[in-house]
Amino acid sequence: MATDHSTDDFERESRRSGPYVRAVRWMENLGDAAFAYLLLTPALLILGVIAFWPLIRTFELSLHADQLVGTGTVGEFVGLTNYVELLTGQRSALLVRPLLPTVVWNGQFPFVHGIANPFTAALTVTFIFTIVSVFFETVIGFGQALVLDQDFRGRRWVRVAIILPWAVPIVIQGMIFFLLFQPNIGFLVDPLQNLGVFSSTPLSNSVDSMIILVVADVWKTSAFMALLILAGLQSIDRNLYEVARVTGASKWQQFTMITLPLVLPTVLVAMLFRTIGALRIFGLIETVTSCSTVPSLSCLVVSAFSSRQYGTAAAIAFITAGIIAVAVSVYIAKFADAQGGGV
Amino acid sequence: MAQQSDTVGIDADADASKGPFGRWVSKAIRNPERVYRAMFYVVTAFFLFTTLFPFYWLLVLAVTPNEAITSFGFPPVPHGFNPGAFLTIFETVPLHIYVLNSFVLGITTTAIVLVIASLAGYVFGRLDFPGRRPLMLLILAVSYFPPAAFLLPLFQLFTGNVTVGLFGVSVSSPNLYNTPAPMVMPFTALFMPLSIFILTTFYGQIPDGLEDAARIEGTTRLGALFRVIMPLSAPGVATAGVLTFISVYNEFFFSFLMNDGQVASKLAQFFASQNNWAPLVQGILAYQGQYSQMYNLMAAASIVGVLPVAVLVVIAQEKIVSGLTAGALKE
Amino acid sequence: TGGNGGDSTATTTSSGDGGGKTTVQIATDADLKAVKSKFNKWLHNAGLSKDIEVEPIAGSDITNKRQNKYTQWLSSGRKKPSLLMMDNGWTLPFIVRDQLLNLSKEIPDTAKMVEDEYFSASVGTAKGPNDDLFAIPMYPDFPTMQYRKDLVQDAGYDTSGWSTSSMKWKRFSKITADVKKQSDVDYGFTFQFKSYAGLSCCTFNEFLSSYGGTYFGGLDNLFGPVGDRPITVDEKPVVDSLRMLRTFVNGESDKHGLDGVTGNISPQSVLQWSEEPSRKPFTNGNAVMHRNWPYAVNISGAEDALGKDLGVMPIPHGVSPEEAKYEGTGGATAALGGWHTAVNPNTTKKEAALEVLKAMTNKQVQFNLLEEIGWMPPRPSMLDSDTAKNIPIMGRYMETFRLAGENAIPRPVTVAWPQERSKIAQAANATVSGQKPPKKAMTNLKSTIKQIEDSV
Amino acid sequence: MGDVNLEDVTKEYGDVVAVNDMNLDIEDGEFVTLVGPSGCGKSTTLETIAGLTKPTSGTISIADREVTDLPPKDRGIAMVFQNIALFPHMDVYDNISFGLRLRDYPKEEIDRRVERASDIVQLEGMLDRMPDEMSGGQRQRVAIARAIVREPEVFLMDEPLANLDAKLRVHMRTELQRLHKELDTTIIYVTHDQAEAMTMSDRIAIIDGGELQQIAPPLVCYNEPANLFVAGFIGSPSMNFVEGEVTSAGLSTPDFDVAFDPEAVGVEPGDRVTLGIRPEDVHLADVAGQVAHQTDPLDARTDVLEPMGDEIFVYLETGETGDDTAMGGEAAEVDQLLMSVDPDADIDSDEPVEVVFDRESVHLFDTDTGEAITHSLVADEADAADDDRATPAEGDD
Amino acid sequence: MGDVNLEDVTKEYGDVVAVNDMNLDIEDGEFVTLVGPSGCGKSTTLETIAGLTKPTSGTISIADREVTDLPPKDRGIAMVFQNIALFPHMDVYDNISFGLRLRDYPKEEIDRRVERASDIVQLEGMLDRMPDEMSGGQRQRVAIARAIVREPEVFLMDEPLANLDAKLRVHMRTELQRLHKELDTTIIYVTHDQAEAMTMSDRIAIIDGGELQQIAPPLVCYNEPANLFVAGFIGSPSMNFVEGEVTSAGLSTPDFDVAFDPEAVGVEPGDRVTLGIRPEDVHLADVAGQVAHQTDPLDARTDVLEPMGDEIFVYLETGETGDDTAMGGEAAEVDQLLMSVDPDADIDSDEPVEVVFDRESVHLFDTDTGEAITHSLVADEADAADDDRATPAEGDD
Ligand SMILES: Nc1ncnc2c1ncn2[C@@H]1O[C@H](COP(=O)(O)OP(=O)(O)OP(=O)(O)O)[C@@H](O)[C@H]1O
Ligand SMILES: Nc1ncnc2c1ncn2[C@@H]1O[C@H](COP(=O)(O)OP(=O)(O)OP(=O)(O)O)[C@@H](O)[C@H]1O
Ligand SMILES: [Mg+2]
Ligand SMILES: [Mg+2]
Repeated sequence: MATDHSTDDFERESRRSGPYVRAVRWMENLGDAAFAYLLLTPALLILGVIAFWPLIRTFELSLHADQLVGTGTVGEFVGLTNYVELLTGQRSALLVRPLLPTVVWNGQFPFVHGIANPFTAALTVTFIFTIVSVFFETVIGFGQALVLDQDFRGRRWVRVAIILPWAVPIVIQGMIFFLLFQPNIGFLVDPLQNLGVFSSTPLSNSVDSMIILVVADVWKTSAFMALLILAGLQSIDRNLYEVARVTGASKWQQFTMITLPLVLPTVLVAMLFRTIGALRIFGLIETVTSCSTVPSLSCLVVSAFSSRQYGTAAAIAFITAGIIAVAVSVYIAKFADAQGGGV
Repeated sequence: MAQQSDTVGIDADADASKGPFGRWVSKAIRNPERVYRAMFYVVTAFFLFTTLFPFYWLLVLAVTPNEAITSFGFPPVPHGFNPGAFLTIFETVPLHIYVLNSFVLGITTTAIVLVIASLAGYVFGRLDFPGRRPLMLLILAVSYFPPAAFLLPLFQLFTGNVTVGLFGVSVSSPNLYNTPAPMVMPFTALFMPLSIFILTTFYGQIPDGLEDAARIEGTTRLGALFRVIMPLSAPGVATAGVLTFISVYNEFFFSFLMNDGQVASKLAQFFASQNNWAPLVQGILAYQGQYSQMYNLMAAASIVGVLPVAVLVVIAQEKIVSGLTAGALKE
Repeated sequence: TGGNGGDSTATTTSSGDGGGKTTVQIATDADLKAVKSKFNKWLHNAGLSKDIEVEPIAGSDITNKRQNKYTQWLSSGRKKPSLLMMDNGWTLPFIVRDQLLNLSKEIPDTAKMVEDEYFSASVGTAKGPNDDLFAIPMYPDFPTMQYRKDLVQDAGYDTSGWSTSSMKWKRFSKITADVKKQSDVDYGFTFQFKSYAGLSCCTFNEFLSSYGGTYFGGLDNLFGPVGDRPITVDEKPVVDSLRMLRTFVNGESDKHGLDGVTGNISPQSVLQWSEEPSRKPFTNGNAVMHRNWPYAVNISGAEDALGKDLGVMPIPHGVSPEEAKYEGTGGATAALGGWHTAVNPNTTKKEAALEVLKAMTNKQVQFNLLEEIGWMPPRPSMLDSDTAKNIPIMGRYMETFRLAGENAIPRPVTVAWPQERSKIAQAANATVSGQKPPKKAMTNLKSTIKQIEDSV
Repeated sequence: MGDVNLEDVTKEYGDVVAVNDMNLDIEDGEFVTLVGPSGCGKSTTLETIAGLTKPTSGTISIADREVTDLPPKDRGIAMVFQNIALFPHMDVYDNISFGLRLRDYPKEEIDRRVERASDIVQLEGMLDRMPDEMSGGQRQRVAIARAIVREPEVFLMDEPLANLDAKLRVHMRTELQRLHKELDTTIIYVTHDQAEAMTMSDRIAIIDGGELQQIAPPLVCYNEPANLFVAGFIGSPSMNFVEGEVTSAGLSTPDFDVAFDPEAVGVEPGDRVTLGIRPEDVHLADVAGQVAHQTDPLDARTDVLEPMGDEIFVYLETGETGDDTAMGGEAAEVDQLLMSVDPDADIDSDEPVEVVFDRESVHLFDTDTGEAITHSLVADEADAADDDRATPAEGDD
Repeated sequence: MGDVNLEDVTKEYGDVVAVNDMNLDIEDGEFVTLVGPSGCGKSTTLETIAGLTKPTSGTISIADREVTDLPPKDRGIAMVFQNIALFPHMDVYDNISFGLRLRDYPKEEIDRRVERASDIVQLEGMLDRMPDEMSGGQRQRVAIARAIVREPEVFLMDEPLANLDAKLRVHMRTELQRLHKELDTTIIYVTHDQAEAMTMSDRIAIIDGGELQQIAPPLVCYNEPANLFVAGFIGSPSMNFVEGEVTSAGLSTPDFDVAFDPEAVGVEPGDRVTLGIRPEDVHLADVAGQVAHQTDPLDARTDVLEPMGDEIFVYLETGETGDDTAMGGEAAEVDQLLMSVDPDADIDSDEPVEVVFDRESVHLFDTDTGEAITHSLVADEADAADDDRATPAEGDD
């Protein structure tokens, strides 16, 4: 180990110089806060240009009247009028408020009975869809992750199979379920109708369509849950299970007392993002049924956008974001708990 | 507990009757592992069936001639057999180029997202600083908005219609339409929050001792991130990567609006950059006519399009369950 | 008067790129793109300068998507593509936003020729408020009633003359029910009544027009003025057409049905069907009557499908044109579909683009397109020609197409239409599905539409 | 109730044989310590007993029940892990009470036991700390508390005091011993601390390379090591070994001779034998008055002195030449002897001294097999003396 | 080059003061050991030196350079962590060579050094094992190898031998000492093993509750502890303490009196003083011939005997009544004395004996402040004797 002091750390360090080394030194000496902001710069930069700046522009749009004729994008500045009129129902006629009210008259959707404001209707539809599908996704995704976490022959392929639905483009996912429930093509319509579960045209019945949408969504996005939760499971120190086993924990107790609390942050992240995704559901609705059967919040945004009601559309987008923000804050609070005061 | 005594009851009955099931049950009671195992296989089979059945349906659609896609019974079997659809899809449009484009977009986006999100995940997961929570919420807020909310300004930005006054000189944004940039950048911005959150939770769980050890050994803080924390969070990083890639692969909003749908028709042209970077989703929809929907071709194209991702999943899942199984995160 | 038109500016074309080739992009669909080189040859044969090359770009075939994309392109002032193929259903919004080149100003002669010779309904959807032409129809599209000639004849009906004269719905329903009973098909009359854009613009529009009804009073109100026109969806003809559909679907016992028509000829599924799902059973021989666009004729008439057993006739009617309150309604009606070509005002290759546009009005080019990709020629006269009649399959039914074209009713496209069409679709779909009584539904619809009209 | 039996237990990890054909009979209520060099298989042995790892072959019984295939939770054991393994998401209270909560003990009972246990390990004020807010020793004490709170039949403890300071170790030792008595449990204990092994155990099991070398009460291991390995392993500093050959007059080593009657100890002239003598049984010839049976004095030279506070270690050079090549591999040790003397002893480094061995404590081993031949050269009394010396150990438990 | 200075360093974690106003001057090439009870702040001190945690206040210099704000990698240190902290995703070779690879050493150089280091820690055949395939001790050795392979100016070692058996510890101690000499590095070492602290260190720093109590060569700490805490902490088993009051004739405790001249040691009658005497300085009156200065014999009764192999610990009861309440809290200890005797001593449990103290080794402490007053009652010679006894330690380095 020849006391070759030329290879000494100190000397090696001091021999190096130049801008790179100086930059590294500078970074290392930053306080926690400064270092944090430095590392966040790239993320904030790209989000600034690609996300925040457009949002500000769009917010500007939302303060202007729609302009359907003429060259401009939007009309004159109207302040918060768009928001006020949307929330008070004065824009109802302009929004997709498709089949829901008819269903209401049928008494099939008792909890949205008499909702005349399409905004409230969209909110109801979106919330119901979100709650039901996120619930099933989480439960099923967790189950799948637990299966994938086991050691058995062929698990590699089972894993692939379970994750695969997530890789299916929404258009195709939509096509698959559209064709499954299309009368005279799908083989599921008749039996389900005979069982009294579905009507003869499930894709134009709001309640049936909601169920189909939930099934389609759960089929695809359980894989998302499974993937994330699996990663979370894999990161748990296996020693803890040894301790638990010796201490006398049954499988179930190991699950509730160790696995669950330790993957909870991951599960919450997954649920958080699935909730956000479900609250913005649009593509699936468009491809499986239509926005007029199951009008969601995003349906309103997109239909307003594509009919060039930019002011209205922008306002709905911001209201939607506001609603999502409220839903998300629930998770954030939970998440902070699970992380031990983190976030 | 109650359940257990139930099964014991069954055990007694079954043993008396000595049926094969009874024998199995009594064996199972003595060795509960068998029950777990059996339950496990049942559950696995159930999951396999439910996830794979729609794929089978896709296959049925793909090999059934478009005209015959009607009145399937249960279980659905192909009406006629026309594997030619898998060739037709390549004749009609250069599907492989669309797939290639999607891969380029996906990989580029994933790489950028993983690097930037790792930095952010490190910051949020391991550093304590004022403004941490508000910043996290700000980043998350990006994902609250329907994609449509970004479109108008971004489109103007990427088609060279935004001018910025800089030091008295007004610079207009470059026209990037039909290049990967106007897709990769929004993808990055839209999918990054998820990765940041995933990596934050994973990086936050790495014991401090390991980062300390790396820093003592001579890494910088960033060095410790890339040499120790990231490899140790391999399941999380791989998951974030796979999710980002798949999201890009399936994205259909900016994928439609940031290019004119054209692709190189041959590989040679692809490399000669005669390519407008339309991704797979555009390719699949190319089989959709004003009135006629070539369901069989769309299904075949989907199967072909999903295959590369399946390969990717096979590779990535190794990382997700990598050699950390035995030790995970002990120090 | 030939396709070369009267304009003699053809020689000025090569001004653009210093003698080199000028490539003009045209946003179109995959069909045209597939024949790209032939298309160029046809155009050059029609007198287009050889220096000009046309490059078709295939856009989405989903019409809404194409519209959204164009909206992006034109709103952001993109210079390419120079030419845009536009659905006649949504050309008008671009016109009123000044996002298309005024062709009456740029190539007045061609514009004049088009107004004179083309299907007038088509031309109507390409004109601005001041009657200037902003786009040139490329091909029109109009639905017909397609039927199983063999079954109908087997049931003892004489179909001669059906191809050019429209029958009453009453008779139609009776025959359909009868033929269905006599043969072993599952469906009688199939059509599209899913709650989607095609219901408002076309299927329902046809049904109600055939009873002499309209959405907005006289046909001259179709394109406006929004807010200043009557809303007539609650009038009897409209309600009657819905009642008839209820009988078709629910049977004669439906208390909101229409007396006199025969019931139970259409399945519930029509409420969930758009074009393709509805066509499949018919093409497979499992339905007697089927309402659809010409493309379906091309498919069902193929030898391996129905072949010559396919019959085509105009859409039946409820009242005759004379009985109808509004000019242009009643009798056989056909919703007008089809596509135009317009010029991007921001293009840097305006001259070349206009040259291409002119060459595309050439009759031979249009015949070529008919032959190669089934695009119906935009001039009624051409449908009579032998060339047209000799086209395989489609050629057999040219007479009917021509009649349909002449009776075509344009969709009421205004800036308010996108909202209105979804409301109409819902209301009509919900009515036929039995969820709302027709009259009440239409009264509600009227007030909704009123709000929309007022808000614009 | 709590007896533990290992029968022919072998555990292999791929090529590595961690435990090799281990047979252990541990009686109910016994306190057995496993010792041995790092990597010899102590932890693995505990893990097979706990059921955390299935032996490659062999059977394990606890309380006369075969448990080889039983899951850990049904074996009635508690364990302190070498790597501590606290639950990172639980505070100290939750960590300690984990096992009790699993079994739905009433809240008051849990509180009472946790308080008691945290008292024993002196962690009273820290019940709401998280593991990562504690020092190494504090974490280890939590791990101990987590085990003792359960009061099981059998305790397995893997170096539970490794991170504690001397004071606390002594305290913890006493507490563990008291617990052992009080609960009347079986304890299987791994430690690398000789004092711990000596003072706490009923028996010590010495393991090397996965094989059991000897299992016996501490003083028996100390005074009558079964083989060279045990002799060298037990005792710190360790026993001096000198290789030699038996002559008719006793043993002849390169540096000195020791006289005895070969027949009396059962060796024959010509046998290759290793002599073992502990540092405290080497005495300076001039103060060796108390030693009853001495060998002939031999000349040596002090080398390094290592003062330890209550004693001084003296390294002696006995060889005349310092020629290392004389006897091959082990030669370097041959001419060095370690002696332990009183701190008051009048001795200096690098000076000539005369030393004697206590004949009662001279061990002979078969050089080839390593097996012990005798533990005393006072032939007639050998057995008697040994018995005497073992007595205190037995009186101890 | 490698001197380390801590000036007024304080580290607080919320309410917990882990290190309190610490001042340490460690010279280049010195081997300093930090000892103290669990949770006293040893690891935290090392972490502040390493730069892993920023002190709440105070400055740290290494090699005369202030490094308080320098990142760990620029401080020229290597560290062995108490929790070992191997990189679980790297095999042994990669773990050991991590620091060298970071610095782009040539492959051969890395190989050479890794081989050398793994040799020292006796892990030769295991370079391609993963950490979770190793025993606790083996992992700890990898951690040591990872540090020594870097040959830095300053080593920080936090209980690096805690999981090793006696044999290996001795080996590693020697190797570390050799390394220390060879590389001429500064080593700051945390251990809870007294023998280690005693034999290896140039100086020992005793810490309690985050505060430095004494820093001095080992024997000075042993023989002249600065205060009650140090006296009780250093030495195993620890010093006996008896509280009492100074009278004009010496010290009076509830159970016995010790005669001395208060003036000579600098106390006044009426002072509350604690007497300290180590177990090995308590002798049986009848065999105390060697002890030059004895106290008057006092009557006691043997309680428990703890045979340790090379010595026997005897617990003595000195009080006549066993009445615990006499002096309040600490009373229970007052009437128990620990004595260490030769294993050959003729002694039995539960019998009356007479014992004497060695006056040269009687320590007196101020009961209230805990500060030491004197370390010998042989007034005149006190200083001289102390100097004598310190000598060997100084000769050691
Ligand atoms: N992150 C933390 N948050 C709160 N308190 C802490 C934290 N880290 C250490 N402490 C406390 O600081 C004190 C000193 O801890 P330190 O780790 O330095 O002890 P130590 O001397 O190394 O002990 P041991 O010998 O047990 O390892 C302890 O009381 C500990 O509980
Ligand atoms: N999972 C494994 N894979 C391969 N070898 C292993 C594994 N676990 C342990 N070993 C090996 O088995 C042997 C016994 O290990 P064990 O942990 O029982 O040792 P130990 O006696 O507890 O040592 P220590 O005192 O160092 O903790 C060691 O050589 C170790 O390297
Ligand atoms: Mg071990
Ligand atoms: Mg510590």
